[in-house]
Amino acid sequence: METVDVRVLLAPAISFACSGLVFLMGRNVFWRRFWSLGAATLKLVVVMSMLPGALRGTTYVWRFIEFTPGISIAFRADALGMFFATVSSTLWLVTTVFAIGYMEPEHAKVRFFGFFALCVSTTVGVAFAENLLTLFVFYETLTICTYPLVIHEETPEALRAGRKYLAYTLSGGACILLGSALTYQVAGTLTLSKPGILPASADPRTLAILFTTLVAGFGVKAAIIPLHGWLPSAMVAPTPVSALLHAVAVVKVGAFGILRVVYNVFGVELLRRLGFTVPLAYLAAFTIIAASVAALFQDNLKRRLAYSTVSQLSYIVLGAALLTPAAACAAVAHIANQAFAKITMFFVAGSIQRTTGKTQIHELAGIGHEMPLTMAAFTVASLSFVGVPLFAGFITKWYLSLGALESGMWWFAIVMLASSLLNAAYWLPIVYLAFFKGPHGRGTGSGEARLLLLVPTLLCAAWVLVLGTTSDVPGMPFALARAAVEFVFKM
Amino acid sequence: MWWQWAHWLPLAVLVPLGFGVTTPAVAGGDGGRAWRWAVLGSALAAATTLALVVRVAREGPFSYAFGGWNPPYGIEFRFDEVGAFAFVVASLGMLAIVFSGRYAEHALDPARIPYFYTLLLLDIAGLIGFSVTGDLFNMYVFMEIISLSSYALVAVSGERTAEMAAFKYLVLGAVSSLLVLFGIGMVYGTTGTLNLADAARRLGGVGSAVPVAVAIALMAAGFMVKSALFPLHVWLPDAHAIAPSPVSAVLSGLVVKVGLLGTFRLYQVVYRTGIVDLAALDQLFLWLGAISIVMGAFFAIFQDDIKMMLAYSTISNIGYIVMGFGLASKFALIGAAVHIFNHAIIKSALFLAAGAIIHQTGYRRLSELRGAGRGMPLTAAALSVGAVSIVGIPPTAGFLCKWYIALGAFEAGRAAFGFALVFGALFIFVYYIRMVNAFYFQEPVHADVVHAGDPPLSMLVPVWVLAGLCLAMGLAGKIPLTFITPAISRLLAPIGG
Amino acid sequence: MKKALIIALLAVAAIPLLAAMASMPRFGSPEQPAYTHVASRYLQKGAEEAGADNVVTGVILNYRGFDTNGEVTVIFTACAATAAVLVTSGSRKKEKPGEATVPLSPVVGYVVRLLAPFIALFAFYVVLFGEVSPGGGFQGGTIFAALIIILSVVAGRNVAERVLPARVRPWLQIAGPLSFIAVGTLGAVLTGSYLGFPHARGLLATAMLMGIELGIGIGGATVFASIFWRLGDEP
Amino acid sequence: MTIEASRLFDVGLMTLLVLCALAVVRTKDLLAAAIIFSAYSLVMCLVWDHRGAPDVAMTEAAVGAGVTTVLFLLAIGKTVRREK
Amino acid sequence: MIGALWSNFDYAVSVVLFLIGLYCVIAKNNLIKKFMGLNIMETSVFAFIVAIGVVDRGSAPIMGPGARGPFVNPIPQALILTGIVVAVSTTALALSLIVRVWHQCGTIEADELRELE
Repeated sequence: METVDVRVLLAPAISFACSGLVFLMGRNVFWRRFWSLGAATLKLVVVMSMLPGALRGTTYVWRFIEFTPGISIAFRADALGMFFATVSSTLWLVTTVFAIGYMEPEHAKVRFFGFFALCVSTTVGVAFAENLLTLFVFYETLTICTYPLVIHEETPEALRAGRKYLAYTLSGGACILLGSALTYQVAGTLTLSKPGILPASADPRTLAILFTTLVAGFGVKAAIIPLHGWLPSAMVAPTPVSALLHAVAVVKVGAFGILRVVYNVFGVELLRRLGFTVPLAYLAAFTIIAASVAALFQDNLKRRLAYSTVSQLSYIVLGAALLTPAAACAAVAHIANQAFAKITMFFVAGSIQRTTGKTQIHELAGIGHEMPLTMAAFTVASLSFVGVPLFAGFITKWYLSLGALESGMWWFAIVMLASSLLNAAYWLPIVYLAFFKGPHGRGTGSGEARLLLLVPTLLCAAWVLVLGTTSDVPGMPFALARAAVEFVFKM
Repeated sequence: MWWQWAHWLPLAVLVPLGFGVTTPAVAGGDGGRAWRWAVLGSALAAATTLALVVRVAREGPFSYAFGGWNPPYGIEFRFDEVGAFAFVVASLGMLAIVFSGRYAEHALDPARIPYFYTLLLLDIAGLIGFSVTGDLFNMYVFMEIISLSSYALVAVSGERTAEMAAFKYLVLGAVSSLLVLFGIGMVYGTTGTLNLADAARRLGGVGSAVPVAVAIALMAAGFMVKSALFPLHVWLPDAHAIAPSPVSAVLSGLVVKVGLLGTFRLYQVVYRTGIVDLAALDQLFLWLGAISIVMGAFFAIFQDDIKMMLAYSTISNIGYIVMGFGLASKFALIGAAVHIFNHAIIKSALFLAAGAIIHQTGYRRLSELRGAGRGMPLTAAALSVGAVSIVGIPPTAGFLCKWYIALGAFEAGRAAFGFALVFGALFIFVYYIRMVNAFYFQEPVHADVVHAGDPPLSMLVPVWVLAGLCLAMGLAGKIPLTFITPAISRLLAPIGG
Repeated sequence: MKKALIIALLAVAAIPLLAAMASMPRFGSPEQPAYTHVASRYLQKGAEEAGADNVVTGVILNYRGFDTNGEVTVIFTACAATAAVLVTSGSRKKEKPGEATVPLSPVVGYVVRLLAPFIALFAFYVVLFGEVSPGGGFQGGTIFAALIIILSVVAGRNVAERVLPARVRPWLQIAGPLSFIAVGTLGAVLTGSYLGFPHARGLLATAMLMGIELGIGIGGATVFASIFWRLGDEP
Repeated sequence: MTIEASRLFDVGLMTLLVLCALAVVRTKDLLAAAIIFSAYSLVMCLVWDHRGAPDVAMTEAAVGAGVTTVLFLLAIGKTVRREK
Repeated sequence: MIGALWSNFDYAVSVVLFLIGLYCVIAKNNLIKKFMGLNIMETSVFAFIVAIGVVDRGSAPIMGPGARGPFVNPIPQALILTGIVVAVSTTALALSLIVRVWHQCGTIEADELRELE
């Protein structure tokens, strides 16, 4: 059931307006915080208010403006989009709180919060995009809006990272543009409201080119190896930026795009017949393992997080590529599972950096005694990544393995297992280091992080547990993921 | 209705022409009075052309026969959708003239100021005439008005480099005009008419295709020099970079389009006659367009001078449009035609904003302009909007062209050129990002840049009107696209259809 | 080497051009399209319709009058362009004008002064009789400009400038475009289209044609003289 | 004059034109080149008059051979007489 | 083709003059000389267009008592009148620029100017 509802437009518009207000009035600390927090809350309320309807199966649509003849900038909140939008608007609120605490000693805060809001606006725009062109519009805008955040430090290193980031993502954008144009040529439409728009009669070679360009385009932001190069370097950005954008918004937009391509552009049936997703699945599996191995050798905490992100994102890609309902559930759900766990970790890294000034893993010995709550949150996230039952990550791994068996490619279940082991190998030592290795000499005596940093961290950690335990409770996000999957598999 | 009054069409040319020729006499050496007179003239011209655009949107193309002689016996003005470029010319010209008020006071010899406005207005009059005329030789006359005034405008600052650039521009411009005139002569010799529509009819029955083909080649070559397609671009960077900024805006945004519009008119004449196979020309346009995109971007990367960079980017953008012509599919032609309009807006915004920055700070190199984003936030923001737009980031005006030409490339089955176009645009981004970095993210070299402050309103308003248009024309892309479509459909309609 | 290369390139370019020339309609043929299409009407009815025995003048001023409107604009553009390039507020009137720029024998000066009125008369003749004989506004104007140029060489700038006083010169320079706009507008009022001439061969039509011719003549003469002086002012 | 004679006259004029043009290109002395250019214009004048275009011929005489040459002379006077 | 060229001799001469002019523009270094070349090109194109108007045994298209046809085509003549004016305008501006360049750089040789840049 489709309902025309302005709230779909409102959700991105609120953060857009917020960014404008921040640019105008942001020199004043109060107004900057007021608008950032107010808009984040308002937006969460708006998105949440659509949630019951979305769970009932209502799809909200709003046609904003006819962009070119026949193609509008239009918004449509289907189950998949709602899922992504809910995740990102929840995290925006949390991250804003964290950022207010974290950014206090930094420069150029107006610019930071302004572009921060703009990024969230575009992320929700991607989530609600009704057609491929709208999606592309917001995808590119997101690229541009994140640039000032990535190079926030304005050091030569940051500028270099920024250039690298732009080079990668804009090339990706170019691929998507070409892919969209070709899609329009082949299908005559760009809508994402159907489970597949490409005609089965099209020339398989054209379809192959199409699949490659689109997946490569989105794969840049989804950081599939070998397109991942920008992500570790972009970690020079301030931690809230890394947290929201590089673990949640930017990279998830890429993964979300791949889901859209697989489910809404090609459609499951067509892809099953064509078999394009098999190489993609192998590539994803390779990324999962290789990035985990790379993470093992990182001593900088944020870089280890970055490689972990690369690895985790490919869960989503793998889930999409397996083309079974269970795997699809895993892929969609992992958007949330990974987001909350990863943002917890980033918050922890940021808290530690702000409180103690430490950024390297070997410096963390005994930090658990200083900051027990923070490190507890870290532990929760680590266990989630390892895939311990009752933690969010388990849901993904379970369904993904199921999907692998369902599709008859059982070896991907082994990949899951190997990934769990590797995750354990690079996260648990940190936990061990923090809690069980006493500080050599005296502790820093820094104590727990301040509340503005601590509360968001704990909230996210708690949510990881909630996600991990409520997968069968109706009305929780996982139900939404199921709804999305049912739509694309026409169940 | 008010817009149906027949005389709007000649008035569109005569108003800027009349105001232009009278400017020195009216001003009597007073620059301020010349400015007010010119602003009035260009505003009236914009209003007049607006009436034409309204009429063509409601009723389709219409004509005006001078002296009451029906074509082919007299000169005909024919206003079609592509002719709506006249409106862009008049409005951008008005903004450039408004902008010039304070700029000229500062940058030009006071004795030259009235002549400066005269030439700007005549340039506008010529451009409007060129876009609406339906007669080959009349087209040449207007082309010469445009060329002469443009040459002089480049040199008006009196700097040594400016005069040398103007001379280089003049020689190449004069040669290209002659090529066009030669072609016009051959078309006249074979068809016996100078009227475009009549020539299109009669070309089908000419005895030998050879003169027609050579005429097309000559005219296309001449127009491509005027449009600075690589490798015929040598005159452009100097001329556009050294001219005063409002002139650069007019030259880069409007005057280079003369060649493209001319090519379009040529297409309108020969496309449907079938006497000459245009495949070779299309092929040439495709390749030269692609090379232009890449080479323009390539040279721009090495420029430190901000206006030089913008000038090279014009070459790239001309490449887009020519490539669109070369693809010759419906989407590509629509994209190319719309980009003629959009590039005018974007490039004017960029040049005017750059001009405002140079005017306020006195520096023109990126390395010296570091921190300009802090010193003059509004101007630098407008420049950034323009930069984002010209690179074709959606949803700005520059994106439409990229999207449509990409669609057209697939439509024509030339996917490789779609790739060239889109990745060429990335190349362009490389140098615009340098500009943005310098303005916002790098340590200032000169302290006065940071304290420069935004320019006076008469400069800031035109800049922001244009920057706003860069965004609006992208978001409301449907309007120009649907507006231009009938012209392209008529061009591509099957013979006899 | 470079020259040889250029010559070779031009020789290559010559081939298609010559081929095109060879397949043009035969030179001088009365059957060629250029002669049979539009021109035949001009030749048959031109003298009647356009109001001038000299069909070329008829074409210039009437059938294709708007081209000439553009042409006079081009002349003025050249004037404004040279002004924009050459004029400076500092160097104006720096050197004292008035003396002949070149030392001349008195005989030459005397002859020029003697001939001047006749040349002026001839110029006017060419302007006014362009309708029935070769010539017209522009040719006459050029002859008049030549007279002024000779005068300023022989008798000095101040003598020559007296013919075209500096005070009204900006208006004289635009006499061409202005007369066109005036007559064209009058035509629009009378016949409904710009540059339309009422009833061929009428007195009014003749007066309008004359007005344009005079405008072109005065404008052209002033512009050429101004350009000459400006170029001469350069050190 | 018969057509053949007239034709011969044409060919002669044309040859003269080409020779004049070549001379303009080859002459190093700019002043001389300007004068030859003036002669070229006058020959062109003759051609056009012979072709039944007295209006054009007259204009070319006044403008091409007259004003243009004067302007060339003036410019040469202001700058340099010899081409390097 | 040679025969056709011979009958279209006027046109062929125009092409030759055009190319001579073009050579002068490209190959000559002196700016004034370049412009003489350009003027040659201009007149050659004018000659071509005037030649289009010629008719065998035609006389000037001036009507009136005693005039006898055939008359030559008046249109090319009208066009070329405009063309000549355009040409002289361009020349005037070009020479002004040349004088200014000489004034500022002390040379009007293209290669020397290029070195000055």
